[in-house]
Amino acid sequence: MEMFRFMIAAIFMFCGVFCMASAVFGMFRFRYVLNRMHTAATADTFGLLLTMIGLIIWKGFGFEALKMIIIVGFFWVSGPVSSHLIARMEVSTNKKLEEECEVKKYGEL
Amino acid sequence: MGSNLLVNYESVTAVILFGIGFTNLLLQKNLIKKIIGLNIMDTAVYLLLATQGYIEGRMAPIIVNGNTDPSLYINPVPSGLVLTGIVVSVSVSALMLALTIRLYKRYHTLNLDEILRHIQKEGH
Amino acid sequence: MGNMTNAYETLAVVLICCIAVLIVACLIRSVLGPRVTDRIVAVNSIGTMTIVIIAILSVLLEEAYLLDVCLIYAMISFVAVIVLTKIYTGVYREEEKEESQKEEK
Amino acid sequence: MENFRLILLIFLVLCALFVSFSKNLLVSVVIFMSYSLIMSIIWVLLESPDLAITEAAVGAGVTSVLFFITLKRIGAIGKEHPDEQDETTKEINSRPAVKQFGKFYKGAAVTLGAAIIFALLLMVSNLPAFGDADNPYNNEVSERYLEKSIEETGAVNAVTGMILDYRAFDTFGESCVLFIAAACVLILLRDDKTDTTAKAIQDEKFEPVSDTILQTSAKILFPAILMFGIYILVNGHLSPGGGFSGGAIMGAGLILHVNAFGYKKTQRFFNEKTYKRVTVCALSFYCIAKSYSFFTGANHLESHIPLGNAGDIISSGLILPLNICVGLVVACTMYAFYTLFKKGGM
Amino acid sequence: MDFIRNFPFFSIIICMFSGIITSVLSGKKARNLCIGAVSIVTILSACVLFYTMQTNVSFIYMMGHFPAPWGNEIRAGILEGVLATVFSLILLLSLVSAYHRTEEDIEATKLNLFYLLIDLLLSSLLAIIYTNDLFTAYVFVEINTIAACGLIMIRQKGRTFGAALRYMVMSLIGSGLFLIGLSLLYTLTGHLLMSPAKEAMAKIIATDSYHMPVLIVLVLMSIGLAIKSGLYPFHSWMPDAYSYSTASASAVLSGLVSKAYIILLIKIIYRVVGIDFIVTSKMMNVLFVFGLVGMIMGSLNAILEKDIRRMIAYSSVAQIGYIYMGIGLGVEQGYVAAVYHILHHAATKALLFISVVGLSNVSGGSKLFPDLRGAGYRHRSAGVAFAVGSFSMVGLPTLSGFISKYLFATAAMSASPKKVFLTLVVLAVSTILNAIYFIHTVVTIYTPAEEEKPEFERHHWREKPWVAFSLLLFIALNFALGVFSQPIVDLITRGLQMFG
Repeated sequence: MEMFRFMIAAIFMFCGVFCMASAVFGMFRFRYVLNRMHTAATADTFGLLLTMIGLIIWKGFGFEALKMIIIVGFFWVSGPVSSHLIARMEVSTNKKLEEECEVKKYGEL
Repeated sequence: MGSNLLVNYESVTAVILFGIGFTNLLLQKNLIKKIIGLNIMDTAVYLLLATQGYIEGRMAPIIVNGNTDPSLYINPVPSGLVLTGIVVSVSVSALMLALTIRLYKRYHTLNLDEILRHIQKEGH
Repeated sequence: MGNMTNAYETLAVVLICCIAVLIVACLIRSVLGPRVTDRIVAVNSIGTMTIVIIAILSVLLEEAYLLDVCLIYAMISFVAVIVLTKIYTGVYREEEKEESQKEEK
Repeated sequence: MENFRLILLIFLVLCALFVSFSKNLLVSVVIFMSYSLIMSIIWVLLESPDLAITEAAVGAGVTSVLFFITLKRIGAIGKEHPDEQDETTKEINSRPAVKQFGKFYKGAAVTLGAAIIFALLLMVSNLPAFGDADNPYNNEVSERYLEKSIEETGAVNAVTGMILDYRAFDTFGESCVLFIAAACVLILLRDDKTDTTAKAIQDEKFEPVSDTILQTSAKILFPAILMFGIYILVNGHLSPGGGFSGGAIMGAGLILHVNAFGYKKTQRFFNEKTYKRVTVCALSFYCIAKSYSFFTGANHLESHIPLGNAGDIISSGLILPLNICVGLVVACTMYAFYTLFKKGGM
Repeated sequence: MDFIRNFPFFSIIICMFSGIITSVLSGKKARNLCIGAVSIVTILSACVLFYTMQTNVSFIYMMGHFPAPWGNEIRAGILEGVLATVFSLILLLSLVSAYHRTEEDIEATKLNLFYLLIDLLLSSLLAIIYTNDLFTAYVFVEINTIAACGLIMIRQKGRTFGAALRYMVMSLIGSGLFLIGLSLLYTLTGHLLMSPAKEAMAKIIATDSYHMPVLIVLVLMSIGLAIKSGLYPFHSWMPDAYSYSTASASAVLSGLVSKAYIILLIKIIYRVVGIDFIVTSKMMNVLFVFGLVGMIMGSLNAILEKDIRRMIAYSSVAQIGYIYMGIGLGVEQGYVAAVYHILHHAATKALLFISVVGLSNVSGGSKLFPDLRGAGYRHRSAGVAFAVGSFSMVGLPTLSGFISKYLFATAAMSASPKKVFLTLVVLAVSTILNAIYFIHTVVTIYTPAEEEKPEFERHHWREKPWVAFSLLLFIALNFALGVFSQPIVDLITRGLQMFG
């Protein structure tokens, strides 16, 4: 039973770290800023969730698990908002945006 | 007693960071770089101080369920000192940043030598 | 139960070292990054990775109060991102206003 | 664990070198922020959670925000100009004498830095090894702080007990350092223009554009951050944290509120007058409480402050109210720093 | 435990409390509260002085319920009483004598912040004088540095920001070195309080186990404090810092602030390391040589200066050189002469800066020598005060300057032969250099100007009685230091014996 629980926790945590590694790899690999930002934001949030689930399995239920859920909850509210802010900043300040990705002006939607 | 240089990494890093921060504070012409050098110097000293307090295999100085045997916990004195020190270095860098803003508004440059030259030109 | 603890220990140490390497990679990204956005994104992901490292450490060292540090980091990187984006858009808008005034003259 | 510590330490030295050699100011500030993020992991590894929390809240959080605003006021963020020198400085720098003196100055400073590093390395090699127990400073001073901290100060967290009860005079000096730094920043950055029209125009300029996404999330997060700051503040003597870090978190919460909802809404509950009143009342209560306990201690009088039983929140005599006072002072000062740097007034 | 033992603690807390309250008061109320607090502190320190003179022992005051190595403590003896009384008296006089000038220089809304800085500066000075704990000394050294930086930049002009930033950079390097020395000292001895640290240090020196680290700690701490107090090679921030701020601020800065760090160095030498180890270590000779060079170079720079305030600032670089030369002698009388010179320099420098303000008021606000010609006649009390100050600096008998030069000479006699010759030669040369530039200025202000510039109005002392009265008090203080020098020197020697 103990070994089984260790295996599940290890799998979750490895997936979490793998997500983060893909985020960092994505940051170096993509050519355009918005793509880089996209990979970093999504993978981070997801990687955090998976690692936290692994830790909760490892630690078992208790106050630590509650705190970890709060951290994940906070991060899942604040992560997308900060990515939205960064993306809007990038769009409004990037003069050469057209050739990076086709942008529909507000009117043409 | 001679060389446990290779044993305590933290103290060696603290000393190297202190040297880097010190030369930054002295050598950099740009005011913002000077303030960052000052912060690096302060954190290096606090790292050195806190490393001395650490004892292998002991817990943080929070008394767990009433068991006050001192051989369980690390030395609380350095973390008390460093706690005070961190707030001192935050207030000092806030003051230096405010001075830099006022200097930039007056002389439009961040280079300390240029500022001092302008001051000499102004005379008494 | 004995071999379980050092199994967990090696798992945790391996994970932390990988994340530390990732942090160094993020630092290099933030140094190289051509645009300001790369720098902000790199610091944001360094913040998230610090949260993960401290969470793993807090479970490894059996100290529950370290999770408060992670929550503080989540808040701090959120506030820092807001301040930076507001500042950079403000600076950009002022530059545009200056250029438009110059064109009118 | 050994090599993990090594990776982090090498990362620190790397950060310090990158900062000193990077041309762009924003890059150096961003790297400095990650430097203090990693520093707080090292505090965790050195088993001192108090420092990790304070470094995270006060060191990484507020200092980086102040650096960003200074870069904006200095105009170093947008334009990619490393250090443009006006023509007189270029002409002066090109003169051989100045160039020669420049080299001499640079050489002297580098040798001085190298000498200090060498002397300290020599010093470090003679210090007791890392983490062994029989070093000179593991003596009866720290033993008593650990053994007697619960029965004498009532604080479960020995560090807070030491700060706010055994060595309380240092921490009182400490909050005076923050108070006097806030006074100096007030002198420098508060512009008291008498004519109200200019002030109104200026306030209008700084009012942040209302952004619904940020405001809705701030409605959820602002109370959460304040609640968490109060939790850290009130549990100062039970778990790591205490006045400084709790106050800094509440200050960060206020900064979030100003950025999301704008100055007009924040001025409804927090303006220059409340800042002055809160700081003065908190610091004078701190001063009176501490002088009472110093006076009774020195004259061996019995100070009738109950210590309460160790575990629960309302315990450990004066430490809880003192933590609350320090927290209020730190929160108001951090918010005042932000607004003074950004707008020159609350 | 008679009540008078609480007075040192009361004086520190009164200043801090009045500092906290002034942040909400208006300018005028803040000034009255500050002057009231400083006068109460002067009276309290005088009572402490008399009490310690009767009991002839330095008492320890526990801050809080816990004895020595655990809680903080203050230690007050005769020397601390003398220093506290003289410092608070000089602060009071320099505040009262130039308060109208302060109101002109500083904006009305920020006047109370000026008095806040003065209150906290005095409380940190007293805390550094009284404290018996190294880390408390570091925290109050930081308060002192920030308050001094605030005082330098209070006039909000371009020059003052540059001077304040330069001062901050140099003194933060100093306090960084002091802090790393302090933390290494804690690593070696395990104690932060000075008295238990001394026993631990004695054990270390006896077993000679950490010989190299003890020397490095001493070097770091003394270089840190030397940078902060403006010893010769690190003095570049001093002339700008002292000459651009308001009158009472520059008097307080040059007279008191740099002295606090020297007192802390003497305290570390006496209470942490012990004089006998100091004599063997070569470290004191380094300070001795820096002091000598400072005396010569400071006076030379002062001669070349055209602006009278920068000239006086450079002369205080030379006086700091005197004090470090006294400490560097490494002899008991050397410390007595150094402490006496601290008192003499604090009184005379404050007097000079205040009287220069009076002189420049009546000569169109300019501080250059040509405009000051004949200023002595236009502002009679400031002219007399400046003359007395310069003669005391030069070393005229019956004035305190002469006594301190005499004490230095006798102290040099009992030092090692090499030092005797060097000290006497350099003492003579620097006295001559002092004479050159001080007498020259006194002559210029008393030569009647050829054409009487119309706009220089004559100042009559009845307009501002307070200014004339406090200048008179300053002159009286200088004469008292000179005439009653023998009892003061005995007090200092008794104070230093119990200081260890």
